[in-house]
Amino acid sequence: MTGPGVAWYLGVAAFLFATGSLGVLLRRNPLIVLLSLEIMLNGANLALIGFSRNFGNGDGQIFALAVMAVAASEVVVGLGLIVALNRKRVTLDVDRLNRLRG
Amino acid sequence: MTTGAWICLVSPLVSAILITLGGTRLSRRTAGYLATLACFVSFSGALASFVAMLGRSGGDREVVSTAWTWLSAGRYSSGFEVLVDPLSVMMMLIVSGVGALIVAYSIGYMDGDPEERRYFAYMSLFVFSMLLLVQGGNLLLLLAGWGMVGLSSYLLIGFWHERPNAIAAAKKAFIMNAIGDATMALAFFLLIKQSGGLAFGVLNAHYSSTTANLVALGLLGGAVAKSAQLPLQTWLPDAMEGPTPVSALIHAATMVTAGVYLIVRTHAIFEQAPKIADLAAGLGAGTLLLAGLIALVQVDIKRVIAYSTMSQIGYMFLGAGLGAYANGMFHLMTHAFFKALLFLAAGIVIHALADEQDIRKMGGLRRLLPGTYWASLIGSLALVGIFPFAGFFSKDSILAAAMAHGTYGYILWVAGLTGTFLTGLYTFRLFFIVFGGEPSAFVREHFHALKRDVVGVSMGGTVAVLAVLSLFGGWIQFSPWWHPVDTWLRTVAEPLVTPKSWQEWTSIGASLLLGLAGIYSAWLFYGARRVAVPRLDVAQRILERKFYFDELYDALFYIPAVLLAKGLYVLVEQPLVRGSVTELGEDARDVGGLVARLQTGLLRTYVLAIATSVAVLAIIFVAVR
Amino acid sequence: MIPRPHIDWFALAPVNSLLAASALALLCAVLVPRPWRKPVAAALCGVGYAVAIGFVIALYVRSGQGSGVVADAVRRDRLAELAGIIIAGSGLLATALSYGERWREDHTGEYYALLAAAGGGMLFFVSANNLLTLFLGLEWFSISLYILCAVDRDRLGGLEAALKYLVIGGFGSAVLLFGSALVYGATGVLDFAGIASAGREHDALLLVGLAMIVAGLGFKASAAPFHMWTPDVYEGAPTPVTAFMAAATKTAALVVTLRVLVTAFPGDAHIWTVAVAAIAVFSLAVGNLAALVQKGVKRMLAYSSISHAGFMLIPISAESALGGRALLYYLVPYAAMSIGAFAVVAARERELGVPVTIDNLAGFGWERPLLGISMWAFMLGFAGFPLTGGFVGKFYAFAAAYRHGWTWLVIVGVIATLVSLYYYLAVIRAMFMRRTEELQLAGGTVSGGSPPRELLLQSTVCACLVVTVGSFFAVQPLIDLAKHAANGLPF
Amino acid sequence: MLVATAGNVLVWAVWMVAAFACLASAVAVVSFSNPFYSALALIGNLGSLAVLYLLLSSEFVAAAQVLVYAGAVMVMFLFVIAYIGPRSESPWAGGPSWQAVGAVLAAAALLVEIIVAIGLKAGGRLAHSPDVHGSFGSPAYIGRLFLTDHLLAFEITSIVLLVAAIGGVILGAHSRRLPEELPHP
Amino acid sequence: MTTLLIVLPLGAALLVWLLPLNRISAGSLALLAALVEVGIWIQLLVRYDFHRGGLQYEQQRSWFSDLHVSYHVGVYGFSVWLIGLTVVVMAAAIAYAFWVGREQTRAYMGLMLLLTGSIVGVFAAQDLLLFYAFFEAMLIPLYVLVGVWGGPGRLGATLKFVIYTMAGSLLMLAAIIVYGLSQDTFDLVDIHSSSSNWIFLGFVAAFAIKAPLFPLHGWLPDAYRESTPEVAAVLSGVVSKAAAYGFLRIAVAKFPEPAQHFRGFILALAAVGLVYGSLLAFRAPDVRGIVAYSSLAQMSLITMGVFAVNDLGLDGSVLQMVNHGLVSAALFLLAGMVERRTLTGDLTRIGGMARGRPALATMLMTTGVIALAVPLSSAFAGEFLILAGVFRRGWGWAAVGAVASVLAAMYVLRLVSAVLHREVGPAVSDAALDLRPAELGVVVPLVACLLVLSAWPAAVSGHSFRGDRPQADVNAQFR
Repeated sequence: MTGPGVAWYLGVAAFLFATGSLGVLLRRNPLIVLLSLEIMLNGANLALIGFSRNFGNGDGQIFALAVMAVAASEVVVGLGLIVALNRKRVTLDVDRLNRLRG
Repeated sequence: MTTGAWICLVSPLVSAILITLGGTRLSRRTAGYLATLACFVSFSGALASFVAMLGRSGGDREVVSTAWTWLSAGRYSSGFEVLVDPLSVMMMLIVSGVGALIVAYSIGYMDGDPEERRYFAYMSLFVFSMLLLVQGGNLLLLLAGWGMVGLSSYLLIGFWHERPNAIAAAKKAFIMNAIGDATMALAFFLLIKQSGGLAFGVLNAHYSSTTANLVALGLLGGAVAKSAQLPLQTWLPDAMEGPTPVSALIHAATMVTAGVYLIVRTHAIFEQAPKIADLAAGLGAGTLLLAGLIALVQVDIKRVIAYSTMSQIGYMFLGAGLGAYANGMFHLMTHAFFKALLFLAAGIVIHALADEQDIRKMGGLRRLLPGTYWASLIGSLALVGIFPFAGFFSKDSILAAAMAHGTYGYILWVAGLTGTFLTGLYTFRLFFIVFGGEPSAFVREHFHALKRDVVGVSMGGTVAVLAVLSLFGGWIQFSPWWHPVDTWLRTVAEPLVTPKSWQEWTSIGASLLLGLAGIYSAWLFYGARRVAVPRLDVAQRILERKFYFDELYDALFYIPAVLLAKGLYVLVEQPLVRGSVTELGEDARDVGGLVARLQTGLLRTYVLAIATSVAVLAIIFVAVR
Repeated sequence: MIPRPHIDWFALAPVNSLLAASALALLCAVLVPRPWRKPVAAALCGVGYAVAIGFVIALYVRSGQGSGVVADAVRRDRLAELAGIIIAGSGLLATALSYGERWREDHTGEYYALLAAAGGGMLFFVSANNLLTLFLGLEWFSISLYILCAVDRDRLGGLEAALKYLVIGGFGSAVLLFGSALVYGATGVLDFAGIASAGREHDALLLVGLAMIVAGLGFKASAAPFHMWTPDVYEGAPTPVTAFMAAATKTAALVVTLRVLVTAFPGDAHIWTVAVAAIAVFSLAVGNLAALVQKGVKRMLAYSSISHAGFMLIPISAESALGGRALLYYLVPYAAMSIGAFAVVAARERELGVPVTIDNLAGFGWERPLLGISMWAFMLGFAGFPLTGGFVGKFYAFAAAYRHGWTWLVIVGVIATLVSLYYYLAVIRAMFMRRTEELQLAGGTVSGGSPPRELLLQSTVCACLVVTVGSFFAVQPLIDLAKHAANGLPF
Repeated sequence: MLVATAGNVLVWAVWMVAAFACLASAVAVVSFSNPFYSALALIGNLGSLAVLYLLLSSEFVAAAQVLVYAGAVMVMFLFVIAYIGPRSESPWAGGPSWQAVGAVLAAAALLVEIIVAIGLKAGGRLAHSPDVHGSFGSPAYIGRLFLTDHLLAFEITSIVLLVAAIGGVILGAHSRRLPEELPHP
Repeated sequence: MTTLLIVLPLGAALLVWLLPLNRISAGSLALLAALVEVGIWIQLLVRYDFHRGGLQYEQQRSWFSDLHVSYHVGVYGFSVWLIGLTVVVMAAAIAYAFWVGREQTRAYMGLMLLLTGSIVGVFAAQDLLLFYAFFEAMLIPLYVLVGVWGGPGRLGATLKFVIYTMAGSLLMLAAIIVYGLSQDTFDLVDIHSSSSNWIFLGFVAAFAIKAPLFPLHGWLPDAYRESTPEVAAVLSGVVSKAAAYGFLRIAVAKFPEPAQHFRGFILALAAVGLVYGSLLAFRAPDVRGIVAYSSLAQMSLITMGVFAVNDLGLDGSVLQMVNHGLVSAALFLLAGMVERRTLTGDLTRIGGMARGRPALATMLMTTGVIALAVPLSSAFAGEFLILAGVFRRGWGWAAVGAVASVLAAMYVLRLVSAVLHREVGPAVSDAALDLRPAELGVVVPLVACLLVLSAWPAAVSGHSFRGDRPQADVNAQFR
């Protein structure tokens, strides 16, 4: 069964990536920023898997799996940071994090 | 022969060094004796080489002895060497002899001055420099001596350095001389370029007329600066700020006459550049008139004598310029005698009147200072050139030489004669005012006689010796009949003009007449006071302002220089040179501020920067692939 | 039965030793009683690094020609090992430097564990041989660093820096990842050699991927315009961590950039050389100009590290063996100077208890001559004065640029150096030419009269000083090392 | 033949749905004002992605996607959100205006470039994918790869997770302030 | 032996820094080292074979081979003289610093020794990169010496000084890289002459700033005013000579065509600088200002001599380098001594110091008259040769030089009489004594050297390059 060519999947992947980056660029809530990062990574994953399907070799899938793990770890650390910040009664707004500047 | 010359050269230097190093360990008097001794040693050295030279003849009389290579570069080199030939020996005798006398005189004159040692060190240094000038075995050493005498004259003029005038005068003298040195140096550069060296020999080589003219012009520049001729004459009168013996030695007897020596020494070049030679003669004539006129109105006893010096040197230039080298040199010698005499006599007067120099306050010293009176009388007569005094023999021969030089010569001759009249007038104006009449109030108040101690002996004795010299010194040559000086110098510089005997006699007669006329009119005006001095205010003022030469030079050179310096500082140095870099630094910092302001601290901005640049990078990559 | 790939344990020994150290340190965070925890953990970390150095050196000696390890996942060659030496050395020094840091006592075990882990990650990173290991290594040490920035949770600055670093780093690695995906898509393989052979000229997909990878690596090397996280993170992070980042991270990133670009994308050299040169120029401009106006010393040093990223990208852009030598040589004194400079800053910081600014360095040079003279040497080294390796490094970098035919790049570098003088000398001026009386503290007072004489810190500084100055005199041996390392790459 | 076309249509349909859901949920994640909803949207996004993975015949990844992400990560997210308490913010507000503009432009540029690059490529190999043997993407296949070619990657992945775990410990733990400690710089 | 000359001061510097010495012992150790250095130099002078000329006491060891850079040192005839100038002046400077007793003596002395070593290195280096290294190394101690021990305006002065100098020398670095790589060696002896104008200008820029030449002297007045007297002495006496040496050794010798091509331009700059410096010296309000600007003028003169590119000019400029080095060092030290007594350098507030201070008067007068190049002084000899040489390139240059010599007379006399003569100035109290024996011990050697040179300038001018060689071929000198 054939179905749509890989190019279509890649289109979706690109769209995901763009959307994710848009989120990182625009949102001020660090949680949502993290979520957007996840979307970007997933876009990359989709691309990898699409290509791996295209070439019929598994490297892409392995890569994708590794990326999932990495994404998970990033999330862990990110959430940890958010929690720590929250403990310090910092409003969760990345625009408020501008003590370091200049 | 050369050993004598070396002794003659070195001994004053030695005494200078000894006195400097000795410092306070030497008593003042000792310093004086040391300097005098050194000068006499040097004179005896000169005598020795003179005697040795008498034993030789013709070409053997010219010997160069090199001590070591003083300066060398590539193929160019100049040794530290002395040239011993009739001319230099003659100068050595004059310089060391007169120098020795005057130093001896200084023992008395400077007695009691707190800085006597410095004085004698300077004097010895000067004698050394002057001897280096006349003995220097090549043009470079001549220039060296040339500058050194300038230096020591600066030091001596400014000896009393608390007096602003003295310092100013010293600077003026030095800088005027520096100008002369510069022109000479330029001439030497040209010589080096043309001939590769600076030995005296290169002067005899043949040069293109332009080269010859330029070189001669440069040398003439040095000569007029040193000898206070037009147009660089203004420093000499001011130089009288120095102690009187200094004026006698440097600014009458020796240094100022160096210009004449230079012309005679380098006559080969001047003969290749006749126009410049005539110019020299013309300048001489001009100076002798100008100086004579100014001397008429001066009231400072030393300045009057200074102007007379200028005019006498004018005669020498006239002679040397026309090619009557021997006559010029002869006048140089006699002039050394009687001018030194006049100055030293004047020194005694000043010394006796508590350092007063204004002749208007003097008068009637005849009875108070009889010896000095006679000495000055001899000196004055010699100066005017009255038979049988020294000046008579030398000056008239110069005039005769002028006569023998064609129409241009005649003009100069007339100028010279006029000069004679003026000489008689101003000399005896001075003489009558100072010695004639009754003692003035000032004199009666301040006069104190010379004691018969070392001081008196040193001063009186030297004056006496000089008086004798001025009386008989001229007899060694009477150009119509016997002329040993000519023959002596012939090997060095062949005279260009040989006046016929009628020219000799006419000029003798004329100058005698005019000289006496001058004296007589002086007697009318100032001696017997029969005729009132005619009052011509304008002329008076012009003469008192010395024809406004000082003002002219200030306006031409000094003020512009100062303004230029200030202007450069304000317009170039401050804003452009010093300001520029700091401004650049400021600008850089401002840009840095902008860049730093981009660092907003906003996380999203940072991400945006990355995203944008990734996009741009990718676009470019795809575009240029 | 699955055929296990042959595993070259020797090649993995450095990484493993650090991992072991990390694990042990982690254990002692729970097993060792509190008073002993700090020394033991620190010692473990240090030992781990020392052992790693030993192994890396041995590896350098033993790997005459490069070889793939564990199914070519990573590469064992002298490039990796030389970079490993620098990184492990910096790690050791950073450990020594951390010991005196005065933050709360809990989590010291974890801190040293992470420090060791980060080092291991970098060692792995520099030997990565395909896009997957590259990405994993990157994330490995990045995540460790994120946490290290925030290890002192009571400093808001640290947390802020960590979050910024995390988000921006996440974005960067996402970009890198997508780039790798595209490259994979263009070639169908992950390992560099394969990419080089399979990649065809002028392939749009490949080029977009390349652009994204360059961006991702440039981000780690903190080269403009991917640099903006650097000042904030360097300022916010604890000083020892900053020192480690400045020295080791930059080394790793630059070496990997060199490896990737040269081994994987030789076909498109005509494009990426220009791009790298442009990035270098941009970094030089931004870093130097922004550094001019900085008051805080750590921030100033951050900008200076940006400009040095520029300096060290110049030889990469030359794409030649000489360039490789230049980069690898330059990294040695650079790492030493960075750690040393931050060490001095740390000393002053601990003495005053407030962030160090140019102003409150006043008179420091006379109070602590050793640190003063060392700081002097480091600053001169940054500025590229003789008697320091910085001079020779710059010289080599410019030489490479000239050999590549880019005299204009040399001129730019020279001008940048001139500008940089201003702020480097400002530090010396403050330390030696201002009197201590002029010292005014930005909100804070000197805590405790005489400064703590820390043996470890001082010996760290001394070591850095020795390397900085020594690398000027002992150029030949270092260059030989670098030459052998660079010859492993297919220029 | 007919079956084939039918299957083809079916695949197309499924793909359409999945892709649309995926895109929509992504936009939702980015645009919801409440992080809680965004998180939920992300779960949907992950699910639809898993479907796409299946269509790309990589079952194992799809499974992992569901388990790891939807299972573990998102739970953690929701937990933290709940812990902090969901705050709303006006989604697009704040920051300088050029920030927003720049953001949109940059994102659009990236999208366009990638699409263009792929499109250029699409003429060639990407058009129709080759058939692959049935075991492609099966757990066994993945496992074999993990144990042979990508053994090291596998290990490293675990290490990364370990490091992250440490981070979680350090950052998440309650801060126990000890009395004897000095005030902090 | 050359290496010893370079290393000894460096080693001594380390010793002074590391040993825990008190002020006295540190100072005396440094002074001892400096004197030993002088002794070694005398050995070198005695052993150097001036008839053979050329490069002697050569030592070469590879530094890094892939770019053919090596540690290569050796001395030519003129380097011998310049090194001698360095060691003598540095010894005097160190002695003076010791006597004045600068605080942080150890640091100060160490830096002075470091400076000595690097300057000697500059004059001895026969490898472009080594030359550059020493050239820069000079700057490090100077920066601190001026910046730490200098006057109130020291910070600005040092910054300006360093920025100016580095701007030039970084251009030189670029030039060196291009030159050396294009010829594939950095060895100054082996490297062939190049005809590239740009490289030439790169070098010239560095030297023109260091010298300094006319529009690039912005750093000079501040640096010379703000630094301590002995450092100012070293700056103007020795450090500036490094630039002239560079002109001679590199710019002229290695770039014959460009040197010819730009000769007019550089001569013009030098001529302007000569007059400009003299004029500004004439209006400068303080002692150091006069000396500073005069040294601007003198360096321009020396540059003229170098770019005359004939044996007169070259020998003259070497001679003049030595002269001016000694003269300005002595003058700055004397200025320092005067300022110690009057606490000001303002010419309007001092004066009449000659009365009762014979030693001071003698020293200042002697140095002064040598400074204004009164004939028979060594300075005169140098100036004469330089101008004679440049006269061959056009009489105009020499004419300018002659004018400048008159101006020199004007400003030097102004200086001398403003300090020594006229009525006593308000800042001069009777408590201001004559020079102490120690001070004499510092100055007299310098003046003595000058007098010896005045007696025999050919010692330098005749023993700098191999004798009678073809006019134009400078380059052959450096084989």
